[in-house]
Amino acid sequence: MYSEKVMDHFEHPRNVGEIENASGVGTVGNAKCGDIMRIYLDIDENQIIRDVKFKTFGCGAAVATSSMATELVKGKSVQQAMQVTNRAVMEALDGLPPVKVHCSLLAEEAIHAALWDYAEKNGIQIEGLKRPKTDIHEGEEE
Amino acid sequence: MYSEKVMDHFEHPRNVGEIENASGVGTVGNAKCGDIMRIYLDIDENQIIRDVKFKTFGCGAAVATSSMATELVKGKSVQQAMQVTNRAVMEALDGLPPVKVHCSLLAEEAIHAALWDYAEKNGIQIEGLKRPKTDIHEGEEE
Amino acid sequence: MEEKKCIYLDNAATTKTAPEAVEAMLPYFSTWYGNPSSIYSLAAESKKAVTKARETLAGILGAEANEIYFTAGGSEADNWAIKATAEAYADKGKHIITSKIEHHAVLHTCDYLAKRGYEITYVDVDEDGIIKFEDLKRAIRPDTILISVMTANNEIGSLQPIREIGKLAKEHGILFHTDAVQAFGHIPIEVNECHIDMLSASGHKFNGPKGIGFLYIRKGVKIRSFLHGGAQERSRRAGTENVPGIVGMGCAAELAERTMQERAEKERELSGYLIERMEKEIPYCRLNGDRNKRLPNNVNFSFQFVEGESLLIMLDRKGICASSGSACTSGSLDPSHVLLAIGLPHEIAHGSLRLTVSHENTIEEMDETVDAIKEIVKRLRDMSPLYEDFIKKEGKEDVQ
Amino acid sequence: MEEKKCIYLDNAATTKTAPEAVEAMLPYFSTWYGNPSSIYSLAAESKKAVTKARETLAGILGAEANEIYFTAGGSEADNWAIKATAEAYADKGKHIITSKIEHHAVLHTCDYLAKRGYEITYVDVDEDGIIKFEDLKRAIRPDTILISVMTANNEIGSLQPIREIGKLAKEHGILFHTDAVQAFGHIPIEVNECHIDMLSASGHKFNGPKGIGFLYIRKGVKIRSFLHGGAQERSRRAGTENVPGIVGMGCAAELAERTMQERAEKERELSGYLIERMEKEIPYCRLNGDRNKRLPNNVNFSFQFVEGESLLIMLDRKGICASSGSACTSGSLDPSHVLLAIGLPHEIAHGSLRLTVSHENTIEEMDETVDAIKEIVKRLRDMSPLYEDFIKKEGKEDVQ
Ligand SMILES: Cc1ncc(COP(=O)(O)O)c(C=O)c1O
Ligand SMILES: Cc1ncc(COP(=O)(O)O)c(C=O)c1O
Repeated sequence: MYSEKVMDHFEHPRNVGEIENASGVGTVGNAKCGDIMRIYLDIDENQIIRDVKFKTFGCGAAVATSSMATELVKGKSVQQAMQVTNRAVMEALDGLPPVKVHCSLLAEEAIHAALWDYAEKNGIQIEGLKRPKTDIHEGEEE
Repeated sequence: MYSEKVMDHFEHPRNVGEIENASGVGTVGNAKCGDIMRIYLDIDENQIIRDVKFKTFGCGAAVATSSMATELVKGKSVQQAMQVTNRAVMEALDGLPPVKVHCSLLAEEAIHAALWDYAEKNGIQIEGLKRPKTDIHEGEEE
Repeated sequence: MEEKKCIYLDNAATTKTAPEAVEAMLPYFSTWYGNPSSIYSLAAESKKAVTKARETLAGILGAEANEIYFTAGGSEADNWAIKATAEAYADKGKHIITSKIEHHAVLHTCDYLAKRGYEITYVDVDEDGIIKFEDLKRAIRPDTILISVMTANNEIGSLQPIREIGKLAKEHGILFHTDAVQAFGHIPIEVNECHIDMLSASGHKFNGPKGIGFLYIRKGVKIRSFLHGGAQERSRRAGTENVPGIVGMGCAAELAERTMQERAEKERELSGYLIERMEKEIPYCRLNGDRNKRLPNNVNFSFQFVEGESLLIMLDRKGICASSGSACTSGSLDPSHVLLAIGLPHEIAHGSLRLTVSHENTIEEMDETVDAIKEIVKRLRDMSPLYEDFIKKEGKEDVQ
Repeated sequence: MEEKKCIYLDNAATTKTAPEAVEAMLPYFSTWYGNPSSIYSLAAESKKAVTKARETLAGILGAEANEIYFTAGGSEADNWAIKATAEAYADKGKHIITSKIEHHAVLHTCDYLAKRGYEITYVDVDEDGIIKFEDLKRAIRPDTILISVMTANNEIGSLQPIREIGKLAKEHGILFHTDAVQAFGHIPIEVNECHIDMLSASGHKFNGPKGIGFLYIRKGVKIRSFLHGGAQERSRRAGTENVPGIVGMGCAAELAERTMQERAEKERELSGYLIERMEKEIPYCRLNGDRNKRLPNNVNFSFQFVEGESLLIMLDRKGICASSGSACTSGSLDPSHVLLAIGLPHEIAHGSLRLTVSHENTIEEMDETVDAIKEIVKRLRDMSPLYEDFIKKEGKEDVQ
């Protein structure tokens, strides 16, 4: 069902954990749908992501996309992190089953939510960043 | 599907053939339904069935019931022959599959038809004998 | 019962499951028995096997794998195709066209719909059992939603002009379903060339196991589920997959495809030999079905003055397995609707015999069969009042 | 794929076909392959085998052989029972009662009917997953034609009061159908004692093959055909009989019946041990389903703060095959309708695990399984934001 990359990131997730006094924290998803992701960012004064951690409640794909997303933004600038799309996460994982594509969207949203928190706390604006939905599944119901 | 008795009478039918100048001949059934039986009777002056022959176009059960019916009436008086019911034929054959019960009725009718012919030719009446239907399936259609 | 020698000539009723197919099935009973819907690795094996079979079947038809839906056999495929189409397209119309010589799985399904407000046109066939194409054309109406005509008839083997029918249906924007239960695995079929929208097949008719078949449904055809429940078969046909059955059918299909040409040649040789000897040596008999446009393995004769069941039983006593019309209708008193449709009178239809050979038969078996039939037909005629009348009336000599 | 050691704990999804059943099937593929509808001796063997299986199944239920109708599985049996009854009794009424925890084969069939003018009442269950009998009683109306309540639930194993339901239905002159797919072969069922009019079962749930099942229909029940065509199954279910499947299911049923008591005892021992250790050793977990009125082989737990699929995949990596809700619903994003019906909040329902043992499992395997679950649950909680919040909010210590 899952690619080897997904299985690897699921079984050995990178960057699991919390960051105390993080520069930004974002939580997206909801338990009703079975996926919640939280991302902690530690960003230095040059807007470089020094460290990143995540916690995820969800399926294998949710864990793997969180793990991959953190890898993709770690050490990058805030602007570079903004370029990490769900597509990039999926590609880095060698693809996801169609029913699991929403997990990669969630990972993108989680990064954005954490960046938003960082921007708000520091009173800055990040180009292209929109206020995150508190629940990314909002407005998606039929 | 068939009892051993039926198979025996089907494979080795007794009394197959014709009787020239028979005392009575009866033909029943129709080709449309796939069964035709013809019975020839040779009846002596004491109303004893001296000989009997049959020809049948039909399934295994039709052949076997014809054969058994001829055996049951052979050597009997006309009155005794009147007692040979389809039930008696079936019992003598150790039964028939439900879809084949009509064959035993046909055999009874064939005997009756031959007796009727005999009675007509000789201007006598046989107790309990009714004019045979020319086609026993007449009036049976839904 | 002891395994005794028998000459099996009823391959249209069912075939021997190929030992290769049985072999292929075996691991999926007690080793890789996982439910393909489960997510653990054990189940991945059965899922993979199902996918492989689906691809094999699709490949043979020139279709996509996701256009193949597994069913419990040909009857379910026919019921599904017709009932679900009728329902899905009811707002377009309620008229369905089929032929008079379809299998009961199609005819009785159409009868069922006829009682529920649908109108069915049963198109005639000619004396060779081939649909009257002009009649079919004329039957088309603006509210016609489906044409269902079989690829090959199960009793007399006649091949229907499905390519022309498919073209016609397409031109009129009407769906085309074909019951290819007798044809799949025996003659080449290409769903795109023939514009087939739905096609039914059944494993046990081409040396696969019984109880498994499939319905091909062209992408884009709006069709409802027939069995509701789990999400199997892309939510269109519920029920835990019959993994061993699917694997067995896939293996048999692959085998059938690979050996089709040589099998057909062998079958044509055998059936041709049967036809030739019977026509030459048995008087008052008639070959039913088209002499050329027929399944390679099919031989169907009517013998005047003789009833079919008697013939069958006597053949069985000689170890020869044959059939008189469709296997499904045995037990019924009516003669086959197919033989009546090609214009045989009832009594002749009652005296019909179907022999369907396989490539495993031999010429020696054919000789044995013809000799047996000759002897039995003579014996039955000798006790037939119809034959007696015929000889007397015609003043003919007994030519038997 | 190599055959590797695995602890199979998903016997509610499907079971290993018993080697005895496979053995029994084998001759019917390539030796006695005749079509049971044919009249020659070769076919008599397959007919006999089908009859024997029918008698075995009937005997187990206390039914008559001619009340057993073979189908392609549990889903077809459920679809047939409900759709055909709905049609046959439509003039009496169009109201059907079922429960909220039926299998999708029943629920989706009811949904289908609901869209076609039938009214369906879905009766609630209590927190143990047992139907609220008083609610069921109150749901009965003059136009109620059918009550369909399963014998045992496939996810949480809860046994329904079918004896009482049967009595109630009979008193009101309403037909009673029960989906016994999970129960048949596992617990005793007697159709007369329980006033069951129709009962569905599926071979692969009791160590028979996949792709074969049956519907028991009490004599006198007016029911229509579902698959139209040939005259098989007393003209009620068309299609060439799946002879090997029928034989395999018959053999498995006989085996299941004969060993039922000892198997159930062994299963109860194993499942009881699992439940005991898990409840004792894993915090924030909950046993779903009734503690006593449950299938002997069923264990269903919810683990707070943990998502089911992750748990399953990690168990699979350790060679343990389990399930999270019904096998059929995996792939879906919604948590199981059964777990929601017993009142679990969504996030808890998402964290459920079903372990269904067989008598072939061992206590050592149970230990290995609990150890694995403990470790995995801890790992998943450590990366769960829900658990993080819970610990922080409650000011609790991590008790894992
Ligand atoms: C309670 C119940 N009913 C019906 C079914 C459907 O049976 P099958 O998959 O054999 O069609 C299942 C199993 O999937 C089941 O557990
Ligand atoms: C032309 C045709 N259609 C449909 C069927 C039904 O197939 P099955 O018996 O496998 O359901 C048969 C065979 O019986 C057939 O010959």
